[in-house]
Amino acid sequence: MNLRAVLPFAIFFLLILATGAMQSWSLALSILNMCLISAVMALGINLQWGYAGLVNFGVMGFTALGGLAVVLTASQPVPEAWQAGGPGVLLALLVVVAAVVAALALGRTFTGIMRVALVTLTAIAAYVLATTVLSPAVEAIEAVNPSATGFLGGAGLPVLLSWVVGGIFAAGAAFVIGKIALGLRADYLAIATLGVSEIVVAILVNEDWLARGVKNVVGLPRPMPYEVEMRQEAWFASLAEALPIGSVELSTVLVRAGYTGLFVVVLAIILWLAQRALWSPWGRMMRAVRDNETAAGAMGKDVKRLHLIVFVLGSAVIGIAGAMMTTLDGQFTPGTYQPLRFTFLIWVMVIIGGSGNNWGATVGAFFVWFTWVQAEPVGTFLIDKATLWLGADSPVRDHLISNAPQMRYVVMGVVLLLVLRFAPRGLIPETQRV
Amino acid sequence: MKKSFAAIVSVAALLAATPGFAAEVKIGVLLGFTGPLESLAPAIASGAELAIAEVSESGEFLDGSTVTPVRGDSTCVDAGAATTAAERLITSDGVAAIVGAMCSGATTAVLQNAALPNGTVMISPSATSPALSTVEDNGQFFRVAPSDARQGEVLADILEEHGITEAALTYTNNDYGKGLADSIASAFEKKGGTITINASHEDGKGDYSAEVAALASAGGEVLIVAGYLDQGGKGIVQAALDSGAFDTFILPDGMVGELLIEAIGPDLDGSYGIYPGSDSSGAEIFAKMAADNGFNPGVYSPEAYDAAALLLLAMQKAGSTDPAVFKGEVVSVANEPGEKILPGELAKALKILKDGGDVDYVGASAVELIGPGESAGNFREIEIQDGKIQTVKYR
Amino acid sequence: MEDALNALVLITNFALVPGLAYGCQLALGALGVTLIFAVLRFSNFAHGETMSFGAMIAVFATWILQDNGVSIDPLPTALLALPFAILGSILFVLATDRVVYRFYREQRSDQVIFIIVSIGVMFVMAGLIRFIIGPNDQVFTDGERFLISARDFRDLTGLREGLAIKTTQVITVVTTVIAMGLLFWFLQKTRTGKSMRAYADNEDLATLSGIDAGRVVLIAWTLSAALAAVAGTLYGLDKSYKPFVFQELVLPIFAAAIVGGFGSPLGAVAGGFIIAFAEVLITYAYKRFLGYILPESWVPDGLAQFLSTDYKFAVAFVILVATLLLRPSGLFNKRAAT
Amino acid sequence: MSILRADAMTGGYGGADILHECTLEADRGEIAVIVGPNGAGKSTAMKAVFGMLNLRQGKVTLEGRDVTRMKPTDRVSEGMSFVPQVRNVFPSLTVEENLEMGGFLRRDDIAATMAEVYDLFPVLAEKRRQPAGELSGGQRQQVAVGRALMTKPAVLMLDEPTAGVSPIVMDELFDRIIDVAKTGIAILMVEQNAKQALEIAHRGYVLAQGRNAYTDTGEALLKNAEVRRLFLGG
Repeated sequence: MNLRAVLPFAIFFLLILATGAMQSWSLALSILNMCLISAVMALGINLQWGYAGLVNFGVMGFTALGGLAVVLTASQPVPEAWQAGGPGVLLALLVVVAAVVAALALGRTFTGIMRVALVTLTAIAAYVLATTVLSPAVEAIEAVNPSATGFLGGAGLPVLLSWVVGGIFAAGAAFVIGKIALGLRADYLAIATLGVSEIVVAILVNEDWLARGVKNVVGLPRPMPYEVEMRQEAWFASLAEALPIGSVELSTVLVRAGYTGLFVVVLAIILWLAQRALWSPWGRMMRAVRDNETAAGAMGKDVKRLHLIVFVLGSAVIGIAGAMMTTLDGQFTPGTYQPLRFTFLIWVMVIIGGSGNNWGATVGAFFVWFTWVQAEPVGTFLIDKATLWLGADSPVRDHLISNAPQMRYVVMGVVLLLVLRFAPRGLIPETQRV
Repeated sequence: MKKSFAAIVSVAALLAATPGFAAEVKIGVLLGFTGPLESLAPAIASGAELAIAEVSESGEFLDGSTVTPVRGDSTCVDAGAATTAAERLITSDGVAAIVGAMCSGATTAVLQNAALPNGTVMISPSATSPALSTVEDNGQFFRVAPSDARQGEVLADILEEHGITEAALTYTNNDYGKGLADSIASAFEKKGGTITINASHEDGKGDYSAEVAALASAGGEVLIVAGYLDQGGKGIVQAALDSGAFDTFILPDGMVGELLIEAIGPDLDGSYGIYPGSDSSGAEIFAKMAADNGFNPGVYSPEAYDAAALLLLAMQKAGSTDPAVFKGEVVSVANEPGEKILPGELAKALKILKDGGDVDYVGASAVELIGPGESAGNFREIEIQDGKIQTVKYR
Repeated sequence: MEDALNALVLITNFALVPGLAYGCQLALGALGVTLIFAVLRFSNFAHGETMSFGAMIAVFATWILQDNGVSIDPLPTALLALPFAILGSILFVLATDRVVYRFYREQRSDQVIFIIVSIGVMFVMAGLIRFIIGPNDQVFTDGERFLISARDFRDLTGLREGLAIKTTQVITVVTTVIAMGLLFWFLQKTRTGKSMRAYADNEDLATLSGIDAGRVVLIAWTLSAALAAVAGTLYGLDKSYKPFVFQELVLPIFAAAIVGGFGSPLGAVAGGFIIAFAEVLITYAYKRFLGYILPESWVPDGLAQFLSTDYKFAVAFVILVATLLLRPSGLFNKRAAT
Repeated sequence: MSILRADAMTGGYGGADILHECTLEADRGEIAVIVGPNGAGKSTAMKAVFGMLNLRQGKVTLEGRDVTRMKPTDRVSEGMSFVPQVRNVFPSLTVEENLEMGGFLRRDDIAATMAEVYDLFPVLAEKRRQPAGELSGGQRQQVAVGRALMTKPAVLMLDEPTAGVSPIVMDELFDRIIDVAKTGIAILMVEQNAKQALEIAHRGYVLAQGRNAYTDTGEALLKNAEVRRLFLGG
């Protein structure tokens, strides 16, 4: 790493330190935590876009799948619901799988109009069959204590395991999507992935039996102790005695630092793997394909397969980050997944940081999340000062101040455009070492 | 630890109790200023800030302390950003308590990740999800909005009394709407009624004709709209009236308000519904105060006023802004015994409390806290006649 | 016979009329993105915000006109505001092109860079619009609400079902027809229009033939902005104006443009209607309709709905994805997609 | 002095030069053909003449005027016209619109020129309302040539006009090109089918590695044993 790469990180950590000193340490840490998660997401996109030139606008969907993984892994199972509708759901799942297999088989055997007709017929039959089995089962499941459960629940496993599961979920989805959509050219792939991610979220929002839909799953298990309980512990008391800060602040700082530690480990592992991959023969080949697909294809590289692998890997990383985020939130709220925040913002991070460079993507994520969160107070402050001359009761001033939170969009957009214009290769550009 | 903690508390208590010492107390107003419900947030914030200004200007609060609001954006869609905003309010701006958050999802996130760890008291004006009744809150979370379960029963009673046997039901697709719709449906069906369709609608969309078409096809004597009056709920009512699908609407709490009547017009006559309230004139007074201050009392705006007022009155009663101390007083100022307090009478209430008396805060939304610190659910049954909201009775 | 009429009126009222209006709005939006795609060859994610921007100006202009007592009752005042909205959007969009896009055009940047740039523009515009007008619903409709209301229709015909036609729906359809007519006339008959199509067809050859790329780009932005302003204003007029809505509208609009064939104006219009009617008809509950036309014993107990309305917006995405996979060049495009 | 003269052109696309002192010429009513092996710089030479390549040395004159520093579009208005090898029509525009676009720069009435083009290529008159993308390969080439003629050029440049068409269509195309030359236009073309092209050529240029290897009349080059052996495959 050279100076150009170290400097942004140094500045960022100074900013975090400044936040800690001027605002509060627990705030600084919670911003840092989200920065770390964002960095993992950005690395996922960087794998796909920076290494291979694949445009994945489905970040939101993979993030949501990661969140779903936390629910299905870590929350307690609901035996009554399984009893009421478990078999029905499983049967419906079986029908769908059977239909897909049948459709693929038919697709291979027949051609032309026969193929279209048969596959359509299979799809319709599967739809009818699956819904007739599914609807009563779903109704039964959702009737089980709807205000608290009303879903099948999870496996009751340790929450950290769900991070891996989140990666697997996202990878599975990415495999299916990639298999059918990777042949598309860049902007179509972008729009297709965007559409698929909307469909994924629509399903999560509306299928209550799966993860309670809009009713949200709250109180997911945490890998860290609860602050209130921690304050009762003896070791904590002695620690608090020894340190010159209040026990409340100490407990929040400790818990957040615990999360920070976990996230740093994950980020470090992924970063290390990504760096290894980048400088491996595989990574060089990947970039060769990105820079000249036709030539690479002519050289006998199976471009499609390479793309599929990198698409699945990148999406898995995003899934892991999604699971981490849901774990940090302690709840799964499918209604909150929105492309502006969960897809486009991540892209902004990668572009600003420097696509093709893992350090760049990481530091981009750090800066963008920091700006995204801090733009609100700073924006309000600036507008407040800038409109003082209007007089305290000016309706214009009131209006502007009350709309100040919207400034974060403007700030983000302007920063993105400025970087694209004046430093198009990002804060830490891709290194041209071959 | 106990030593230092006790020291901090005693210093705080000492400062607060020192006669003539006037400090600045900050109250966080944490609402979804951006995101899908961004259009509701400003009016709610104005409600809370109205109460804060009233207390601050009275000069009676904790020996003349001033109170200032600090806004934070909980975004409604982003638990991470909501937590960070709350964290900032608590640990950086140093707010004594928070009015918020707005959406149930953001509220649970903020409660779990910021308020509980930091020991901050939160009163949500608008989070109604039943899940919040059972959430671990260490006595720090209250809400002025009633839980949806009770409302469903009241609505079912009213439907029965009107002789309705079949009704179509649509709800806004979030935890509030879904929870309310489920509770209405189960209560109504227990009474032998039929819900012909229980379909969601998304807020923040422009077009509701497909939803209305499905509702119309399912049929029913009335349409129950468990939504927001300036969001999808309004769109549904408008589209249903325009297409002649339904003439009569049943309006739960999120739908009752002058804004709806203004937007829809005389076609709404004959529709009926409920909203939190008791036999008091609080809501009217608040509406007038809001108008004088230049904002429309939208959904949950009265509740926000009450949330802020309750926080400040509890501090006054406890004589402290330390959450560990005043969190125990929130219920006592909200409920009997004591003098009834309406909007605009906060100065009076502060004075009574200062003199050691008791108050029973009624406020703009007829606050009565029960059980796990949530609104008891006194409802006012209303009917819309001649473009006016007429109160039929209280339940 | 009367049953059949009732069934017809029913489905017209609840599916066909709203579908038609919605289809027009999508078609106008899709025309805007498709023009930009044809000429500048990127998917403009900021188009939804351009629509929002145009509608916002229309709202302000309407308010000013209303305050000054200008009115064309029974038509909504917003129609008078439309020219201002168009002009404002054009100026804004051209300024954006000058400040932002032109640089990348001269660099001959990759398509994806353009997309990301347009996302940046989208962020800025989204923030600015909310900053200026606020995030709230703004109602700016006035004039006569209905051409015929459901009640009047029932009284008039004696049928059980009513048919409501809103003034705004009629205005939407008429304006769309006029706008599309003008656009197609421009593209088919005028020299400039033809040169635009030529440029879209084959950029290098167009340059060789002496067609000025800068001018074509300028015209494409102008048309796109004008269409966006019209679409946004009509959408706001028919429903109500709220900034958040337009962000959600981008994908159905892309869906419409892609289904029709990106870059093909005719396809954009067809795509708009396909998406709109698919959304309405697939989520329509046919129970009552079947009640009229089937013998009583055949009428299903359920709602006879293919897909719950919860998935209304997903319909557009499913069609979008299916089109991309099965026929990426769209239904009305003869050129290959790659 | 020929109407088109490219003198000692040297240059490339940045980096190493592709052309080295390459000289080409064509006069009214003449067909000049550039042939040579793959990678000899034939198309590059053509592009250099048309200004799509920056020259380090040498100059291009048209009717005696120096056009070396002009942009391609400006050369079009000076009387040069270029038909690229591929993507040389507007596929979704009708034949007539294609011709119209060819005359886009002209401010005068183009009806007469269009009629002349239709006279030269009768099949185009038949298909004037059909989108060019729907025509056969040979017809499309005719549209392409027709479009280029719409500016009433003094020099018409064709980049492998017969690439990818059948031998019968190729013969027909060459006939048409002869007809075009007979109207008094100078034609400079690059051809892969060297033998057939040299048969109709008044001037032939054999390029090798960006240099003039042999220059003579088409007939003479066809007879030149060395040329036959090295470049025409025996």
